[in-house]
Amino acid sequence: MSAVHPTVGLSDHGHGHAGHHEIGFVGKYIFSKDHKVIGIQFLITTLLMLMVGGALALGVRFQLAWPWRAMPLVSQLTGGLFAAEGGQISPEFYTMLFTMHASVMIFLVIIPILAGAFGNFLIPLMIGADDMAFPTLNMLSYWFMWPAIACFGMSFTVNGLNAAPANGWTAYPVLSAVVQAAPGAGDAQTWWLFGLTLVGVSSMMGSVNYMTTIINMRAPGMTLFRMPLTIWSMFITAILQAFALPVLTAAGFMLVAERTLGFKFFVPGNLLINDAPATVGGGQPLLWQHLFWFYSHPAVYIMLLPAMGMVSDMLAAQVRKPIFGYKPMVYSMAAIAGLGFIVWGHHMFTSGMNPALGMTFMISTMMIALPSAVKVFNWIGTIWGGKVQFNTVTLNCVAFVSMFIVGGLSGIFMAAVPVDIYFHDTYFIVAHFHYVLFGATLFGCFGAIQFWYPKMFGRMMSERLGKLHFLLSFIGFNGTFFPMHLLGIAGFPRRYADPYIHPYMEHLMPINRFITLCAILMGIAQFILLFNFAFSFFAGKKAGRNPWNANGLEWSAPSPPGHGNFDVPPVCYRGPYEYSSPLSEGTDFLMQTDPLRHTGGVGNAGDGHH
Amino acid sequence: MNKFWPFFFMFWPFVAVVLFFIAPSMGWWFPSEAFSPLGVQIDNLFYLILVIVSVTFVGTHIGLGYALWKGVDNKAEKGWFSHGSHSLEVLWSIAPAGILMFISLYQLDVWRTYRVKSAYPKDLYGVAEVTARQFEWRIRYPAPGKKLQPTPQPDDLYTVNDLHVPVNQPVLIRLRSMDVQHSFFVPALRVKQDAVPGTVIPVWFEASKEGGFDLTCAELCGWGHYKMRGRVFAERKTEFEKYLNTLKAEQGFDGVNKPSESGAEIAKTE
Amino acid sequence: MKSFRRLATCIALVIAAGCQSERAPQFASSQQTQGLVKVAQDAVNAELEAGFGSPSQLAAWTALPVDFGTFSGTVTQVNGSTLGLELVPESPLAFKRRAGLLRGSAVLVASGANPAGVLRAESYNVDGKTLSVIGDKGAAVSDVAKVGDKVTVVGDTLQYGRDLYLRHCVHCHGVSGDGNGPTAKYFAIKPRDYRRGIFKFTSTKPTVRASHDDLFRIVKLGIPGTYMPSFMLLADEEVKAMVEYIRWLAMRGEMEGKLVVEMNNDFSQKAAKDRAIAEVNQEFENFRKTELAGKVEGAVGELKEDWEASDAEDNLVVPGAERVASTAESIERGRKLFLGDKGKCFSCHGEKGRGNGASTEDFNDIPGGEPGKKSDVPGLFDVWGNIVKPRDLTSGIYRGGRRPVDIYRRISAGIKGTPMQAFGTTLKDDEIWDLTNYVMSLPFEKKPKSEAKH
Amino acid sequence: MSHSGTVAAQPPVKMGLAIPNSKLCMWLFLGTEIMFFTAFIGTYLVLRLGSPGWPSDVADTHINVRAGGVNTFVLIFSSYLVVLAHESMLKHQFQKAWKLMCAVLFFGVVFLGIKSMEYKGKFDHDIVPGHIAENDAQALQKLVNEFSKSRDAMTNALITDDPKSEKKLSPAQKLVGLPQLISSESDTTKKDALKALGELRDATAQLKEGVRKDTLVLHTGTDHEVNPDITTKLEKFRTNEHTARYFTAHDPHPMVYGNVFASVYFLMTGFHAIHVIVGMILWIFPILRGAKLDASYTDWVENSGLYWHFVDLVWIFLFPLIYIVEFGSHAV
Repeated sequence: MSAVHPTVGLSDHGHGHAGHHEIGFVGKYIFSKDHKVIGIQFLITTLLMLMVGGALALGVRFQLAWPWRAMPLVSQLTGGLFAAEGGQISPEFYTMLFTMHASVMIFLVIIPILAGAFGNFLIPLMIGADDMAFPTLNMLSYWFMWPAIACFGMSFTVNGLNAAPANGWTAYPVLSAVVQAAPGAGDAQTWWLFGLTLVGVSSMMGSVNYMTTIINMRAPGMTLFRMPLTIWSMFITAILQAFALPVLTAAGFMLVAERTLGFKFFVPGNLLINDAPATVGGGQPLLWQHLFWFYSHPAVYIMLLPAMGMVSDMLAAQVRKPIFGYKPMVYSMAAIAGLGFIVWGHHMFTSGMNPALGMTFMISTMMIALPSAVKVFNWIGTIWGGKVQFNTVTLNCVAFVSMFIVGGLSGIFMAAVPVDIYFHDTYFIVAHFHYVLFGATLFGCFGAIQFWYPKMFGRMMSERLGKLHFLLSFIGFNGTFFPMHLLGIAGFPRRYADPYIHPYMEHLMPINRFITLCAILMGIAQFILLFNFAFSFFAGKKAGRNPWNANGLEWSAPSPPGHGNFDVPPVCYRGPYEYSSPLSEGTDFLMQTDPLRHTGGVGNAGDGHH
Repeated sequence: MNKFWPFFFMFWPFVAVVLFFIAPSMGWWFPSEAFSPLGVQIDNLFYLILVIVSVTFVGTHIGLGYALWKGVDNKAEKGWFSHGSHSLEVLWSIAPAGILMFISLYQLDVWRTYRVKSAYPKDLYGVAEVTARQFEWRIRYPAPGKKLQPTPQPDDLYTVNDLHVPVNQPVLIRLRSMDVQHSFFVPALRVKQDAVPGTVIPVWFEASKEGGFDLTCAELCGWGHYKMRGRVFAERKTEFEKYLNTLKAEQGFDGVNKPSESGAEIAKTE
Repeated sequence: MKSFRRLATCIALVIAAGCQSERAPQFASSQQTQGLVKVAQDAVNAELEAGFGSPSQLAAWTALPVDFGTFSGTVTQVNGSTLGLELVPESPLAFKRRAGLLRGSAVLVASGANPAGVLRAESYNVDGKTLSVIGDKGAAVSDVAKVGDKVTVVGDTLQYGRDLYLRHCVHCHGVSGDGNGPTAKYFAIKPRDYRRGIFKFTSTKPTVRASHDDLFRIVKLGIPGTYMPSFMLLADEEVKAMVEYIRWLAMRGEMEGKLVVEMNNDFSQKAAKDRAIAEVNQEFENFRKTELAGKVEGAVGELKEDWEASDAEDNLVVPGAERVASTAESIERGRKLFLGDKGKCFSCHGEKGRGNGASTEDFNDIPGGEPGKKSDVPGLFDVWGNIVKPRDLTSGIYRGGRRPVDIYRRISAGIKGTPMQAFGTTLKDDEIWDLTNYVMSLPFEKKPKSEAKH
Repeated sequence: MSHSGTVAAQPPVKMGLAIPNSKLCMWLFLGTEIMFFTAFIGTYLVLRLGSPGWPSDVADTHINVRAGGVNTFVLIFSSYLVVLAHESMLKHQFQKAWKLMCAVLFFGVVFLGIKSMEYKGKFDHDIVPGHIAENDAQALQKLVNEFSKSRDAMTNALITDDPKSEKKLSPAQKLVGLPQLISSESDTTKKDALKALGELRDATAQLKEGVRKDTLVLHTGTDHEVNPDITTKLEKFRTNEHTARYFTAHDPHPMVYGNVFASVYFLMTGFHAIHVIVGMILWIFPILRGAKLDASYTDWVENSGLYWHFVDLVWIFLFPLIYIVEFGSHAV
């Protein structure tokens, strides 16, 4: 088999060896079964949803900074469209805002941008497959997103255009199970649950597909420990998704049945709600919390691990160094995933659970900080002694590490049960999970967009705009979320429409105004990203096959890869991080596809044995 | 200019730490010192973790920044070709593990006192039943001199949002919910416990200072979640008894024998 | 750097847009008003606007028995549109809290013996003791106020109440107090519509309005069993201001209602259906010129009388005798009364007091509807047209309070606006107390065996 | 992978497991399915162990152990046939495989048939989530409601609105004029029917009053027999030719924690039944090939077989859990 050094010899816009099928526009770009198109579809959809979720968040922030003032834009849309009188919002509208913000961000942005967009685009390319194992299933996984989006949107429009689920994204019963308990949540909550189920179906289809592809469709020579960390993280994420998500889906079915068909699972008897007859049945509200967090805690890692993997890949390429401790990185991700299944109870320390159970969950939660710490040290170790080039990708990756440190460390407060008693459901926790989910994951994604954009569209994104976007995002982000730690310490609870009616929080209004201004800054910064994304598609500098001089298999394919991905069936000879290898001559990288005819002593160090 | 970014990443943790230092003087800190023995322990634990975390935070960022600083400067033709170090991995697995285990074990005692029934203080005084509902706290005291019963009694005393407890005395409340899930949160006493519908959860706490402390709801309970402001008044035993007697007189008022009409007596604030 | 400046401009623009887009809340016309012909509607709205203003620019109709809140002072200097002011009496603390709320308050200026004019307050600087004002309808400040004049600022309590109301109450009770705020539509039990001036749980005689204390108590303690929460979180001073605003809103609603009643016969759209509109307009013009002022005056007089009466000592329902001890005998007597013909309590509250009496199944009159016309659905109606369930007395939830005197008053004076009648005239004091004792014992009756879980 | 470090040896062409993608995917999918049913089973255990008292008396729950047992056997046997079908496919005995698959489909139908008979038994006794009275008071209230509903249905059917009047009358308003209607009616059958309606109305009113005044008891005697007054009434209207059509009241039947029980019962068996149906749809594809069935369907048969075994396995968990196991009269 002949392998050709990818930077020479072949045209940049080759079509794959699988040849052409004549497929029309619809087949090629809309109902496409090509993993790359599906990945890009996911990416664009999630970026749009990011803006929607961000707008909802700004609504929340506006109310906290200027309570009961007419919201910009929203108040223009009144006249019955939103629950508002005289331009001011009503408290249940506030609950809808934060509920939908969380739902959109978690289910329609973070999860699909990682697994859906990057997972789809990168997995076959990085393992040297021509497509996913089941392209049709893959297409369906994307097209199940839209009914889900429609259901979420529907939940905003049923009940007379001014209702949405108002129970928080956690949808704790009894509030979410008894229709009379939460204003506006009538049909909306049920639609929301349908949307949740559809997202679940989409993710489930994706995850079994990813697992099959990664297990069975690797290129020759791509052993498990030669897989890039991105692939490892996607694999572990897929496992988490496949085995945690069904539990939430099951719980969702139960809640729908409870709301609509009179089934009884979560509502205890003899509750008096909104003058309705006393409830019957012997359900248990905590049951939902257990089922919900059994999924939603692993989901936190679903929302993080792929970013960790991608950052590892990007960081190694940008600092021109092998990743420090490849196998510990893999094992720590596996450990995070494994432990992730047994820590869900730490969301419920104040729920009155058995104290012994609390201790168990507390220790397992503490232990999950350990692999996270190992990963952080390994990233720093990777940077150590490298040749750092500060482009947008590096900046976002370093921001990822930095933000992840903050998010991880603030998690220790919550893991310590007695301290969590105080911090539970305050802004401290809001700060914590935004540092992990936004700070870490989204900065990782921003980097990844910049890094793999040339592979997606064959053009580079603008560095200047990228850096501006990074700087504004970073400042806006920290200005928004860092002060929230202080709010949390001051006992500022989550989900309060008007916290200032409590005198002990009155003096926190200025800090909230500052936060809101920073949030607006951050929101504006995202338009730069969108602009850069669209602008570079037409005007970006043309990228060759391997603009970053990176090692992975995907860089040996044309940019953008044609149908079937590789013009030369790739063969993998080594691990993915052989940067600055003494074996490479004249360059500081050694691609996985490079058969390397010279002899040398160090050999397969890239397999990660050390 | 190349040094700007390492500096940028090293600089912001210092801003963060400085912010934490000035926060107390700006009033952005705990609403008050913890006025309960358990609360003091919780605070101490918080400060301990804060110190550990801050050192780690600053340390890792200095490491990160320094690595970047050196990396930008790296004049070598290639980077340092290293796949890692086994001993370093072991070191930085064991060190955090030790610290984390220390934190876990160190706090167990507080948690035990807070939640494990057998570790509750001996002289717990069952003060009232607090029933959370959308969007207020309904409180039921036993008649003066009587014990709190699990079911309502004809001579029970009722009020709303104002919970009076004797100071320097571990007290127990029975926490219930009439409709959805709520959470009983007194920031100044560092007490928080969810009120789960269908169950009665005993909560104990001890206020070590006289005064009124804010009581809020910390679990989303519907549109009026933010409205659930109550107060916990800790007062001397005699005053507490006097309050119960006032309440009793007020509650037994038949329009003839007691002149007070405005409700101002039980509706007292500040 | 340039981009930063641009960004700052952007943020400023967004915020400015936010401020400009603020739509001031408006009072809504009642349905009855909307049933009038256009000119009549306009006249009603004009009268209301003149007397009560709008939510953002309240008017203090001093003829009404409302404590609008006043502060007096002497002008020490006039500097453009700013008056130096020496407050009498000096009560800085209370004033400080409300100083920011002065915008729009009427500033009455008295020069010597004769009132010189009216200014509008803009803001008050507590430390500098200066009051910023603007002249009414563009008049120059210095023409109106001179050094040494006595100045009275009217309406700060009302505005304080308004601000609290717009923060705490409006999303259920609505801007005009019609009980129809955005959140209200989700409630099984509708928030009170103040516009009839009727409040359910009072300490006053059956025909009398609610007293200050009653409203204070309800706001402060909430109504158990409904979505009306306790506002114990507010200070007494705040609740008092809020109550004042609620009374004012009620009076506004009543005034509207009274005016509509005056015009309804001749100038409703229904009455004018078959007539030429010009003719009706002409007729209304005559009415407006000749009669309207008198009608308004009459309405004000009635309002004043009604609302002043509500606070009169002798309109309070005071039991004529002490509570009869709650003995088994008393309870038994109460039970007999409950089931007897004299009170017929059981007909609504049910034989076991569960609120499921036979009349809840009957077709009853709708109050205010055509006389003798029964409703289509079974049940008891209140004057607002909602079905009301008689209280389940075994639940231990008492909406109007659980003191013996509260129960006494419910029985003696009834619940206003609902089918719960006043029995003060038919039952003797002792009998009411027996009934009270029986009612209060109901939650503690041993549950019948059939209800215990087996 | 080698450690020699010279020219890298050509790696094997096929990486991963030596099974087809589809089979691997099916296994993984079954893994997710296991978690799905684990959630249900967990819910069941939590609710059952967390409830002081659980309806386990067959007389209450109308659980049909025998039907469940037969169904277990049906599924196990069909699983065996699936194995045979796959064997035949491998041996290229396609017609034999086709017959076996038809048999599997048939047993699927049998399973669902028995299942729906069980469901019907539940519906007949109104053992439906949200409908079950948990104590005597609720049972009586439910009885009253059912009587009223039957009465209203019958009223609406017998007494039509006056076509001239625009207004629609409610059943209760119509009933006001019943005596006149009876006296003016000439058709004897109609007259009898109206009289029966009158009786039903009176019986309903009586029951209602009994409940209101708390004079009506559901259970009498030491053994808690149902009040004969109630049973005779029920019997009367069920057998009366005029009322039977409209009469929908069930025997009053309080069941502590009955709603939760019925919820988990229908949830678990319902989702299992959905899985059986999906499995049957999977079998339909090769069966439709008929005589054209060929080796290209071997993988399909194998994967569907895996799924079918899984469905079988789930039932083997559900059957003892729901039908047989007693957790003791008072679990924690």
